[in-house]
Amino acid sequence: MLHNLSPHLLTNVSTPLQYLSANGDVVIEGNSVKELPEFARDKELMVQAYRWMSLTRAFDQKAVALQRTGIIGTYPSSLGQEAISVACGMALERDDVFVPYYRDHGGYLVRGHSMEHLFLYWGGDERGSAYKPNEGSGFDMPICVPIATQASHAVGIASALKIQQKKQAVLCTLGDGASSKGDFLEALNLAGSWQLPVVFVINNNQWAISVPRHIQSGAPTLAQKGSAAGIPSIQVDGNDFIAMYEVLNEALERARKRKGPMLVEAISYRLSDHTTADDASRYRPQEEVDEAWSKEPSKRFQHYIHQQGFWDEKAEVCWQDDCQTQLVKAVAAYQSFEAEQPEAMFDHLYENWPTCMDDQVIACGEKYLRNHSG
Amino acid sequence: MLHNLSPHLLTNVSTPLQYLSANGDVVIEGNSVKELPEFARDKELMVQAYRWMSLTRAFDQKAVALQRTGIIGTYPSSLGQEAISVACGMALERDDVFVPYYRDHGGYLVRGHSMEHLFLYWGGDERGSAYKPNEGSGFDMPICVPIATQASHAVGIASALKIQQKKQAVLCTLGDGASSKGDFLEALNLAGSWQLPVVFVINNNQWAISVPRHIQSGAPTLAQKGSAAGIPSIQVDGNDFIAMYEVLNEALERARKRKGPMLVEAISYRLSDHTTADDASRYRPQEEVDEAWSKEPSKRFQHYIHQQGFWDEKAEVCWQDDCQTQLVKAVAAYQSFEAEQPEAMFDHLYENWPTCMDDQVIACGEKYLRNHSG
Amino acid sequence: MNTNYDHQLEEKHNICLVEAVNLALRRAMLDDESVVLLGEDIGVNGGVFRATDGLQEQFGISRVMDTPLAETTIAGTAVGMAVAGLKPIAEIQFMGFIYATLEHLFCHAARMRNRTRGRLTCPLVLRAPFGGGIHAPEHHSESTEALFAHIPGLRVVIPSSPARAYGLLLAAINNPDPVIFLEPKRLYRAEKHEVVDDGKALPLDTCFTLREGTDLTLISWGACIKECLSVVDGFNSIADSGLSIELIDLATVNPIDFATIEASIKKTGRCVIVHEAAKTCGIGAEIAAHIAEHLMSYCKAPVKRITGFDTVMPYFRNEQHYMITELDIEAGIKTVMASSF
Amino acid sequence: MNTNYDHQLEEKHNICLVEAVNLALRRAMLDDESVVLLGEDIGVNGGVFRATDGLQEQFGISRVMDTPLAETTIAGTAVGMAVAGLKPIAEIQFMGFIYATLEHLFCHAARMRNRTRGRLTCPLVLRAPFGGGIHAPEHHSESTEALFAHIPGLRVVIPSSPARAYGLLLAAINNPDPVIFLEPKRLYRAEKHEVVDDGKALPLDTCFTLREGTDLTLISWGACIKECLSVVDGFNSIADSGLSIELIDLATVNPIDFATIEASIKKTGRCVIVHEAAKTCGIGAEIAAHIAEHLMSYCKAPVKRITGFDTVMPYFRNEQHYMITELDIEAGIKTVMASSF
Ligand SMILES: Cc1ncc(C[n+]2csc(CCOP(=O)(O)OP(=O)(O)O)c2C)c(N)n1
Ligand SMILES: Cc1ncc(C[n+]2csc(CCOP(=O)(O)OP(=O)(O)O)c2C)c(N)n1
Ligand SMILES: [Mg+2]
Ligand SMILES: [Mg+2]
Repeated sequence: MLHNLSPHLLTNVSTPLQYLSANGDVVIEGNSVKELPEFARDKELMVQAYRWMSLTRAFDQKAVALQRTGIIGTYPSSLGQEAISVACGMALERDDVFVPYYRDHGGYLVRGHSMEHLFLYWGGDERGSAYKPNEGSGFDMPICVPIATQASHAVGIASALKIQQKKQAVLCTLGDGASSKGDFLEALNLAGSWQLPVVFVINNNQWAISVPRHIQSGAPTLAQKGSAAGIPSIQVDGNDFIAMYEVLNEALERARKRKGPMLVEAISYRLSDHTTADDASRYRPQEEVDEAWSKEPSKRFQHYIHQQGFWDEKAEVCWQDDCQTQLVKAVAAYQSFEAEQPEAMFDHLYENWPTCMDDQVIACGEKYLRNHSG
Repeated sequence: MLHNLSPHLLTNVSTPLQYLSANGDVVIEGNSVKELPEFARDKELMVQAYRWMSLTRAFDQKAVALQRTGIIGTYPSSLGQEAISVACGMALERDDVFVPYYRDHGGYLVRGHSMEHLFLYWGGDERGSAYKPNEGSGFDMPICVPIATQASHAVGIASALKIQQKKQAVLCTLGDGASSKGDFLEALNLAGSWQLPVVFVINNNQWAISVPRHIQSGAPTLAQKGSAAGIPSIQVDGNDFIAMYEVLNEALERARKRKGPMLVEAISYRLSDHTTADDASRYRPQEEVDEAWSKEPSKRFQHYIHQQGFWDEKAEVCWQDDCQTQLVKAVAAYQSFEAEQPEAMFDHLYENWPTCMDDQVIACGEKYLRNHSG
Repeated sequence: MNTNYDHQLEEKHNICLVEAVNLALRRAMLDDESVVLLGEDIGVNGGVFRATDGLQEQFGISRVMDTPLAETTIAGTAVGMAVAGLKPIAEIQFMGFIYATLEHLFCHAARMRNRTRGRLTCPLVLRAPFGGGIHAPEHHSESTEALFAHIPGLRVVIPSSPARAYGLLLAAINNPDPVIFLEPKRLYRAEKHEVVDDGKALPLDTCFTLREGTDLTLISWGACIKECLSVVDGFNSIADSGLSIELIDLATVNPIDFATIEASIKKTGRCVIVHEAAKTCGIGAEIAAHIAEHLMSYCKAPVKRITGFDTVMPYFRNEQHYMITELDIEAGIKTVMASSF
Repeated sequence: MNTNYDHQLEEKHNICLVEAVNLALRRAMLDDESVVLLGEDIGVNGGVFRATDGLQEQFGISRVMDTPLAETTIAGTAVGMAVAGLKPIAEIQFMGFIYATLEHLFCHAARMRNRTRGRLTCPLVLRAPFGGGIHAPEHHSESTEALFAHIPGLRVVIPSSPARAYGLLLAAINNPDPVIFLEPKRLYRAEKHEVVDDGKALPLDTCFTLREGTDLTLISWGACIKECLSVVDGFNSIADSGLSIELIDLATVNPIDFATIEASIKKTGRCVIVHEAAKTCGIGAEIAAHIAEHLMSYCKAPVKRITGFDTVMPYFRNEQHYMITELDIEAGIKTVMASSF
């Protein structure tokens, strides 16, 4: 049970909800070890969570390597924020709707989006977003490049679900930078006014490219932005999978039960450059990054499952191998996609084709011939 | 002294700051009469305030009458919200900058904008905004029609003042409806982040045309929106001139001393239709309006100054006469403005005239002749 | 809930343009429960122009939704609703307040199908009253349809009569892709025409040839059609004017039905285009450019655009000096008739 | 603070376009302390393209301000600053994120002078990199300059070389009215040219005739000037091409310097317009329309537009099929040369 669900209490929470300390030990509260949620004793679930987190990390490493060799384009690593996105993916039910942002590789993977389609997307191919997720509702949203605009879509989808009297919830993620944009603030306000079944998760990784958290807002917490819209809001240690998973489960369950929206501010840190096109050493000190490494989610969680006896060295080696195998296969699958025909740019613009554009399709074909003959 | 200036306390204020009860008696706190701010004993100031409020009301009545007879266009009355706007005008110093919204006739009048220019504006003539206020800073902003966009201008002006190391403050008003628009929310956030010398005043008159306050936001108070931007925020009885004036003075003084921004939610009620083009009986019950009449600011304040011995029936009659005289003069002055020449639409588009537009000016002249000969 | 409503179905109505909009909305909501409305003041108040009058009463607050004052969210929410299987019809109170919606319309509504290679679609309609001539305050008179026409993936549709308002709005709602539906508010209550409430949509992407003629092709859309019709009927009916003018209502201003325009200009050899919007990069520019590229050898005289000036619409006291009159159109037609290469 | 900086004044620099932008910004900030910069990542990071590199270090955080991630506010704040006597230069990181600024640019920046009959003015510059061809993600390749060109009160300026970037940016900053300054990011680091840091502005509202010729007028702007130059120099230098082409860089894409264009077309009788933006209602439409109205009797052949398709720019794997190449321009010129009425 989430203890502090009144909006009033939630925004006055002075420390983010946390179960695992930085090294992976369960935190001490008062004189004793803090009581864990029940699911934290579920070996299968915990192992699954760890696998998704480390697969996400392996995927990130591979993607960065592919970018360096020109096989895909600019890529935003999620290094150090895997717990947030994986918890999102795992807390969602099949029919819920995921409205992620571009750093949510983990969530996409958990939702059943294939790695080759993710590579396709980052390789500059629209078909990367054409793939129907294995277990998704069928309308998980594609990556949304204009920051924070997905928040409006999330409230729209949530409103549709409510009108259609469906029982699903919507989960929308965004960054700390995105929390300054009017789209998000207006969407929060609408979610509060219309009491929509939507959960917002801010991945507060402390940076928006080179802009630090303190320039984004004078507010002590970003969670407060939810309270100002009449939405229960909570700060959570985003590097603690157990805390994230607990809160997201509750928040989504509330939403599914039509008890209204929630906002979760997940405190984390962007260990990588913003994207492969960025050089973070220009604007932030290495010490800050080093310090953040000591709190990263994956090692912490690995320690926990080791301690619980859910995992060991051997399992780790096997799984890392497995990840690499999956990745090699996915890269091969990605590379086997031939580029679309030039005329594909017209194929999905309109369902009902305006015949006045026939000329342009012909011109496109001629252009191809002109530029590719000889 | 404002007692509750910590952001934390301010947003938890459960009742708006108030000195005068609905009938104009000083409110009782505990067993005794609430202690008034010193200025409330200043006869001249209090009489001045009352005069501005009742002049504003007389102006409103005249403007509505002028609209009904086709002498000006659509007009938004400020009936019942005079205390807010007059307090704004009076709390501002000469060099401060006023960034009002369209219902701020009172503030404009106090700032020295002439009535004939206000009529000009509402009569559909750009020169209504060309007038340099008598006592203003020279860049009081004109009426801003796209809701809430003036909030961004206010932070821009505040930022300029800070950069220029000037000591003025900026005061920006808006409606409860406007508080939902991204422009305002983003501007608040910037004001908090950059610690700008700006005070925002929400005239929460409970309605945005036909949309009631509870649809605007699920938040219990609109003041909370300030807290979510790290800005001290307070709810005030907007029909109580004394409370409004106290808070605005403090807020502006803080801003001038570069102690950062503030947000004031002024609780009031729109006693009139939204504008002369609206019919509020379509969407709100007469009982609600009747009930609101019992709390209106002008009668309440009149009662107070009567009680204090600052004002009497005779003064009232004189002043009402005076208002009418001023208004008759202003209407005459307004009506003596001949319309601008047709080509005036090009005169202020660019300082450096693009000669390629010469043709259009010529065409405009020809068009006039064509349409106005015979 | 108006229980008598069903009896009126398929009846003829003698109504004005805004009532035709209302009728089409009502019809669409009756026929398809996925149609929902959202916007400012569209509920109890029925819209500031009464376009949604009575619809919340009839269909309930879950299908006719007043929003907070937030245009960005109105558009963005409509995108989300459309993706999730509804057919949202969003109202922007005046076109002058549409700019906050553009990011969502340009970046998302126009692209969702293409971005996902058809996996997700965005069948929304965004309605807004537009144009001047009603003595309104600043920002209540804009005609910036060309902004939308420049963005691939959006359809922009403008009716010019009650019947076309009814039929084109139904077509917009049926259309599986986003449609910007701009309503000439100067015509909202200008005239009553007969409209049959038969639920039949008119075709999109098609001009309407309102008058046939052989000497000159006059192209316009929206409120200006009123003056064009009157001028054309004047010329065509006066035997000794010696002039026969073809009047084309563009109706879908993007994508443009150039086939109809080409056929007409090949016949007449002369073309005048009328629009209230500013001249530079307006829709008139696209039509004239198309003629310059493809039809000049059929032309007997230069093309002429009669448009708004490249200036801010004056406040209402002087807006008459901006608005296009019958005399302006007449004069333009005479100039083109008198000129040749 | 680079104390050596003063010694470099008036020196010649061999720099690329983005460095010229940086040089102009630095020069303007040195010469006028009311010039301030605001935007995302423009401070310590120096902008994602390094256009503002070193400026925060040199001029301090009160003149080079990182903003929260909020484009609407970047524009609106710039409006307020400009009204209050500063000369704000706002950066929008990519043109694809400019749409949230439009309400402020269209409703306020473009109108403040007119609205107040000259009492208040709005001398802001809004800079944004634009255009495709750099293998960037979605929304990082847009060319929607025509949207701004349609709005009276805005100037839209686009440089196509380091020297013009320097001189036109200074002109934009000096200009007492708002200027949208769009930087062709494909040219940011394409070539280094000599730029003299003399603080001299180039004129606005003026085309630059980059090559003189007698047979055909080629009009373009921004990044496409690169391919145009190469094609024109090819034709003009090959004796047996028999062709002499005049190349005009539009530079200020609104208001358009039609005087220069008219003179050229009266001389050559043929015109090709090249732009990367979508065709419909692009700037090319305005130029072609102007020709259709005023210059057809001087034309020996139809006008031709070589433009982007009316489609979303494909993601980068296929963006080549959208981008205009030298071969496309060559072919277009040959077609127009071969045709006549
Ligand atoms: C509207 C908009 N403005 C600017 C950008 C460019 N941009 C891409 S990511 C980014 C920073 C986002 O920071 P944050 O929201 O904190 O997410 P993070 O990348 O840190 O996960 C910016 C400015 C954009 N994509 N969209
Ligand atoms: C951006 C924008 N959207 C819509 C409108 C139309 N409109 C004018 S006033 C108004 C209601 C404003 O309500 P509120 O902010 O509460 O101020 P009030 O009129 O109640 O004083 C609306 C929707 C507008 N002017 N600007
Ligand atoms: Mg971040
Ligand atoms: Mg209100």
